[in-house]
Amino acid sequence: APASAQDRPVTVFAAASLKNALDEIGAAYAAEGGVPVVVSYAASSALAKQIESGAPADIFISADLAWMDYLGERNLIRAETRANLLGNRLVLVAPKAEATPVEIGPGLDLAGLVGDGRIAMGEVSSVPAGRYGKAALESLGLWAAIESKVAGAESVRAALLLVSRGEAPYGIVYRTDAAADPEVAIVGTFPEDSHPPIIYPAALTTEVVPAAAGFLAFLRSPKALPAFEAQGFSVLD
Amino acid sequence: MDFLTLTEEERSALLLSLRVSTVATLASLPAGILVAYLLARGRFHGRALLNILVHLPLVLPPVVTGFVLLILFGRRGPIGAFLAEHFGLVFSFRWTGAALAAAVMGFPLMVRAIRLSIEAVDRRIEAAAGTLGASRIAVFLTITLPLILPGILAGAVLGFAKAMGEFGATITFVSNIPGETRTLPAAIYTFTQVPGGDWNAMRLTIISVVVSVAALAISEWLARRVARRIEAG
Amino acid sequence: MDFLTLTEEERSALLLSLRVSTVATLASLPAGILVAYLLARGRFHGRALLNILVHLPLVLPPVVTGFVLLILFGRRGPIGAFLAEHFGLVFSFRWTGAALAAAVMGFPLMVRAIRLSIEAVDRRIEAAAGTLGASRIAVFLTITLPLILPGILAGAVLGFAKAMGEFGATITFVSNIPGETRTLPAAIYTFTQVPGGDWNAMRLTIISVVVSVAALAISEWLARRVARRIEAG
Amino acid sequence: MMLDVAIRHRLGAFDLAAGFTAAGGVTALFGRSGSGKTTLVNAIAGLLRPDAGRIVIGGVPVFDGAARLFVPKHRRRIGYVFQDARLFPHLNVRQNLAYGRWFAPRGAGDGIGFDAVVEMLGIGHLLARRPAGLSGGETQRVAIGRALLSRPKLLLMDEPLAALDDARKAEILPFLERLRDATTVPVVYVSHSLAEVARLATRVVVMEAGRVVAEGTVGDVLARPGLGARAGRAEAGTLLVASVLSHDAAHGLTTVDSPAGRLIVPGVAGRPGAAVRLHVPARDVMIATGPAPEGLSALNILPGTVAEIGAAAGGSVEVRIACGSGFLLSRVTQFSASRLGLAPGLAVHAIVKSVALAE
Amino acid sequence: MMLDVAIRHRLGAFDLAAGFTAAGGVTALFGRSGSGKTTLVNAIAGLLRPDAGRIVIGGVPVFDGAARLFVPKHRRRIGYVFQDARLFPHLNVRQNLAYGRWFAPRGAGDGIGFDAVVEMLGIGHLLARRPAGLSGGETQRVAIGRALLSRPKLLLMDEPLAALDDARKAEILPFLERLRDATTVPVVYVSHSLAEVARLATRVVVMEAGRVVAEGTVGDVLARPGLGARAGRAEAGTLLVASVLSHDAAHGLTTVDSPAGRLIVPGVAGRPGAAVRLHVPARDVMIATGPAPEGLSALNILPGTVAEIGAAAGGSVEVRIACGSGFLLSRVTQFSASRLGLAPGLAVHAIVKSVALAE
Ligand SMILES: Nc1ncnc2c1ncn2[C@@H]1O[C@H](COP(=O)(O)OP(=O)(O)OP(=O)(O)O)[C@@H](O)[C@H]1O
Ligand SMILES: Nc1ncnc2c1ncn2[C@@H]1O[C@H](COP(=O)(O)OP(=O)(O)OP(=O)(O)O)[C@@H](O)[C@H]1O
Ligand code: MOO
Ligand SMILES: [Mg+2]
Ligand SMILES: [Mg+2]
Repeated sequence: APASAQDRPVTVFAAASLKNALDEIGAAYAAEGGVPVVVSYAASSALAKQIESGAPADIFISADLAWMDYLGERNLIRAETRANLLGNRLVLVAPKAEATPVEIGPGLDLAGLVGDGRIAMGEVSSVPAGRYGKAALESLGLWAAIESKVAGAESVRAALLLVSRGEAPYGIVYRTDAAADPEVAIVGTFPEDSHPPIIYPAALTTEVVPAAAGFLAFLRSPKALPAFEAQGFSVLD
Repeated sequence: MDFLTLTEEERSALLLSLRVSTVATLASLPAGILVAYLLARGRFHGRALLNILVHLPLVLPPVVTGFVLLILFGRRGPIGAFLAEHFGLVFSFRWTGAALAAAVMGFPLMVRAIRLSIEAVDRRIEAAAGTLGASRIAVFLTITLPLILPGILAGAVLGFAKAMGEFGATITFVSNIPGETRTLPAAIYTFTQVPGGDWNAMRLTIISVVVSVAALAISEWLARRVARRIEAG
Repeated sequence: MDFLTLTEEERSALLLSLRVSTVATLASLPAGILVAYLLARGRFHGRALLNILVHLPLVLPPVVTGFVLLILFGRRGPIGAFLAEHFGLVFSFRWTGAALAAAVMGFPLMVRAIRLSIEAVDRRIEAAAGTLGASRIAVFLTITLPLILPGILAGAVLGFAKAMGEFGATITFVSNIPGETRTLPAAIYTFTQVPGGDWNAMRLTIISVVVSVAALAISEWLARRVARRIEAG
Repeated sequence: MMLDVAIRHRLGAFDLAAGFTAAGGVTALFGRSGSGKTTLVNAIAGLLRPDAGRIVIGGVPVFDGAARLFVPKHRRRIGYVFQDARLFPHLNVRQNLAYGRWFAPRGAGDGIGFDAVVEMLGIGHLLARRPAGLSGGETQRVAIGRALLSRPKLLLMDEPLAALDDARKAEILPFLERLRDATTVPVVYVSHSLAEVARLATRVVVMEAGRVVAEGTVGDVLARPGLGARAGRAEAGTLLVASVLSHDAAHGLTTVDSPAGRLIVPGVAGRPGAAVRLHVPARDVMIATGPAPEGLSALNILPGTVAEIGAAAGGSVEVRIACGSGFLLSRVTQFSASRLGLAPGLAVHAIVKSVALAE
Repeated sequence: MMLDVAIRHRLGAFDLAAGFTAAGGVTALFGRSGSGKTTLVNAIAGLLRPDAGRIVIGGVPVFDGAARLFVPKHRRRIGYVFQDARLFPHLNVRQNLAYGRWFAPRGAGDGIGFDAVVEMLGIGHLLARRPAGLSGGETQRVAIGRALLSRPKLLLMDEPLAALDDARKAEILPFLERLRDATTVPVVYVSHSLAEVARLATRVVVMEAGRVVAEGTVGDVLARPGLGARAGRAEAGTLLVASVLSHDAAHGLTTVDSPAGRLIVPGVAGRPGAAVRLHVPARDVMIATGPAPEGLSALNILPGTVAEIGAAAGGSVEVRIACGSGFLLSRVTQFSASRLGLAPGLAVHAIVKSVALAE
């Protein structure tokens, strides 16, 4: 028999990079007596299209604003519940062994540093981290020189792997990912104003279980803070 | 964490993958045999189109296949809505959808293996059965089918292995919902997307490989038995 | 934008995909035939292991296969470093790497098709060639190989189609560099990841399907020719 | 049961345009390698759809080119012993034998007994085996059994005994004879052996390069001079339908009355009065002029007159001797013929070694 | 060239323990269906590795169970005509025929000419065809040609003529005879036909249930009473090696001198002095007591004495007649034997119809 809307767990569709944090928060919420939470992690694009075609999602947390806007335009989220949940920073990483700190600014000879190697980053037109990275390099006036040396990866994690395996001497990834990889070192952080703010928005979808609002609130409460910060996210608001 | 002890979540992903792969393989096998037969023997309009359709999931990036499935078989999709209304068969965001995705992705492999076997059957033997009174369908059931068993086994094991590894179309079609559509490969993928997940991804990968190797071994053993029966007196 | 006019970038992705798929298919074919022969006929230690290895890319999520390739064939990987040093063969971030990934992903399909054909060859015919003085290798080249041509064609077309659709392992292994490793599926995937990219993704998908359908049609035509040669007088 | 075939079919450069009619009994298809025997049989079986023509089995048309009628093979109820046995490799011998029975209509009667066929073919010890390990002759025997056991309305046998030793042939031939006599199932029998044909056939159809060049009762066709060359052998002869008079059990001899006169032959089965068929090869008949020779081991010395002397071929001639109400064909060297002064009307004795009638 | 085989091999319930020796010429393997002939031939060809034993071809061991020696089939230089033709389906007839030549060592000599073989086998019109469309006999002929053309050191022929009509056989047999006489290539010849065996074989090996039950020169073995039953046929006879005396072209007859006396036979090839082999089936020899009979169409009436009367079997007895320096075997009914009072020492005439020597 189908479970009634009351005792159905809250279903969250979230960008895959949030897995560690959300798993922990979900567990904490349940421990507090909240309804069980299940999270489906996938690419924001897939999740958005699934919600569009009627997926049983209560909460959507996107890795960028674009896919949230996509649902917003189609009235598939409750606009009033939408909020920017998390922020992140963009860093330049290098394999630990060869890492020397660099000053990231308009004068940086990034192309010279990369040499005949490649700079690994998220695919610049589709992966959010890639788009932010490209914007940052453009605003710093470095893009033209480096464009031909970009290796666009399918995700930030894949870009990071290229650096940690030594395939690429440099990479542009989120601070959250870089911090966790012992094989790479952060050699510089991009100025916050060099790229559009990195934002993970969250919202309730249109057909939700009543408990969903509760969990969204919990996500935005101080109780969720440690888990997000442990992963290196900055919590917005 | 002990390497061999699975968390509740991992166990559920493993069991789900087993269920999805088994159901996908068994459920698509009859259709696979039929389509393989039609492609090997049929002379009908639309044969070329059928052939193309069958190969599509191989050619398309899995994500595209997933989207196509979502559009067709989703709750609001033309086929999905029809099946839900008339047969109560719902695919979207259910394990059944994962099985459908796995079946579709494995279908070209399964069909090709079976088709090759059918094409290798000596038609003179089938004709002999015909003179003994067996109708076309009886010939198929009593002669062709037993003779192509090795091909069917090969097709099934390819389909099963593909189902155990399929994730692109699945995650796109039915998402990655724990206990319902988070198969082993989806779980593995998820782990690869976060820092520190490599270890878990590797464990799950090994489990997945072990299962598939077992399926492979069983199929090889069965195929050898069948072959021996035919070859030796 | 005209549906049929490709942008420079799309043209380059198409040409690259053609190159990658063709090279992957042709370069892996000899190895595929050899491995299929060993699996069909060989009685040696490690046969089971070889069989497992061949099937792995089917079982593993493509991303994992990509990781494994990266670890083995990357600039610092044991095999990659060796090949680069001794043969100047570099895979990382090169189209050759994309071809390698495509070949590896298509390998199980290719091997299985060829193996099925080899298993269907009448060994009494081969024995007859042996009595006429043909060594094992001569028998293979003059008898077995021509007789399994349909299987080789089937294997090649499966490998080619898979190569045209492969993207998970490729993008993980060699990234998505325009003109170098951005194959059609990678380009398609990219479009599916941005809102509003559907139209472009669809166009490229259709192009990819057309290419694969052409390959399919050629292989079917060749296979029919071969079959006719054997069947009729 | 009638069989009426007249078809035309092209295969590459080979052009088949052949037909014959048979009313029950055994029709022998005879002809050199490549003359189209198997092709004709395949058409009757429905394995091949002729370009044109008509095939009627037991009054039922199964193919009619003009009417676009083609009854598929499984509805023709045919037992076909293929030239290449075509056993089912995945079934054991017992299952191969039983295969046809699964599909025979319920009302088809008991047909021939399984055990009887197995015993006659000597394949009892093979029942659990699979075809792959069988010897050439064993394979052929199972194929014969499979066809016999399918309760066919028509039997097609394409050189069924070619791979068998003579002893086995000697066991199978009487069985086929009994089948011919006891049932109404018509048999089309392809063979290169005149002995087999003479023994079994009611009618003989001789083929050459896709055409029927001779057709008629076995007696007629075998006695027709020139068949020898056509059939690829100098082995014409006389077919006599005789009736049993008495048996001499002690010596294993049977006395029969034939149109050519009273003959003593090796013991044959049959009560007094039963009909037996005897084939007397022309080469086994000697001619003696003058008084009846004495002191010969030959038991049968029949008086007659030379009726006709055929054309010489290869140094020998065929001589037709009128004996009793019938005749005997003898083949002697041209040299002997002239030495003995053989000419139509000459009174002679035909000397037949009794053992020559054994086949 | 010697062939020396002695092996033991088990196949399921079948146990082969057989061997024979041959020094050139044609060795006939003779025996009922399932007696192990093909299995033995397969072992010689290297298609099967026996459980134990030894096979030596031309002084070179190719298998030795004790020494764990096994020369693979492609190094044995064997031309094998398989019981199931095994043509290469993807090659046309010409390529099938030429296949063996590709692998023959350069120094292997010209061997038999391609055109000669093609003509002898009558397959010239098939050269561009593929095997799938060939008739049974055509297939078999191509298989024979393929083996002959591979320049083998040993020829294995497993019922090569079974699917052929008699006229074709009559064309192929002389070719095989010439091959036997002109080359040193030993031939192992499996056949159910005593006529073929008698004509071709130097030695005969009779098998039964996996064992060799008789072995010897063809004259010996064929004359041995009891072979009939074993070989599955009542067809013993006498083998005579005769020399050509003169030809009578007008009548197509040849006079030869044989150990049994002077004989007139249908024209055979060979200059005066050349050796020919004649097989006189026992059933074709009549016996006359008293003075030499006259006015008979039989050309050959040889005086002799009864040497031995064999045991009765099936109502007939075999009588050995000493003629000249040799003997002739005659098969007559028991009834005739007692009627004529045949007994050892009795002077008789053996009457042989000359045409009976044709085979
Ligand atoms: N794999 C096997 N298992 C069991 N028995 C076998 C196997 N292979 C062959 N035999 C048996 O061995 C015996 C000898 O077979 P073989 O083919 O040598 O006979 P053959 O003398 O050539 O007979 P034919 O004249 O019928 O061709 C047969 O009875 C056959 O059934
Ligand atoms: N597909 C084909 N293309 C061309 N010729 C063919 C084809 N099939 C059969 N033939 C020819 O037709 C002729 C008749 O073949 P068929 O098999 O009927 O002969 P057959 O009388 O049975 O001979 P055999 O006694 O040798 O079995 C042969 O010469 C054969 O080569
Ligand atoms: O077709 Mo995939 O790239 O194995 O999911
Ligand atoms: Mg034929
Ligand atoms: Mg045999």
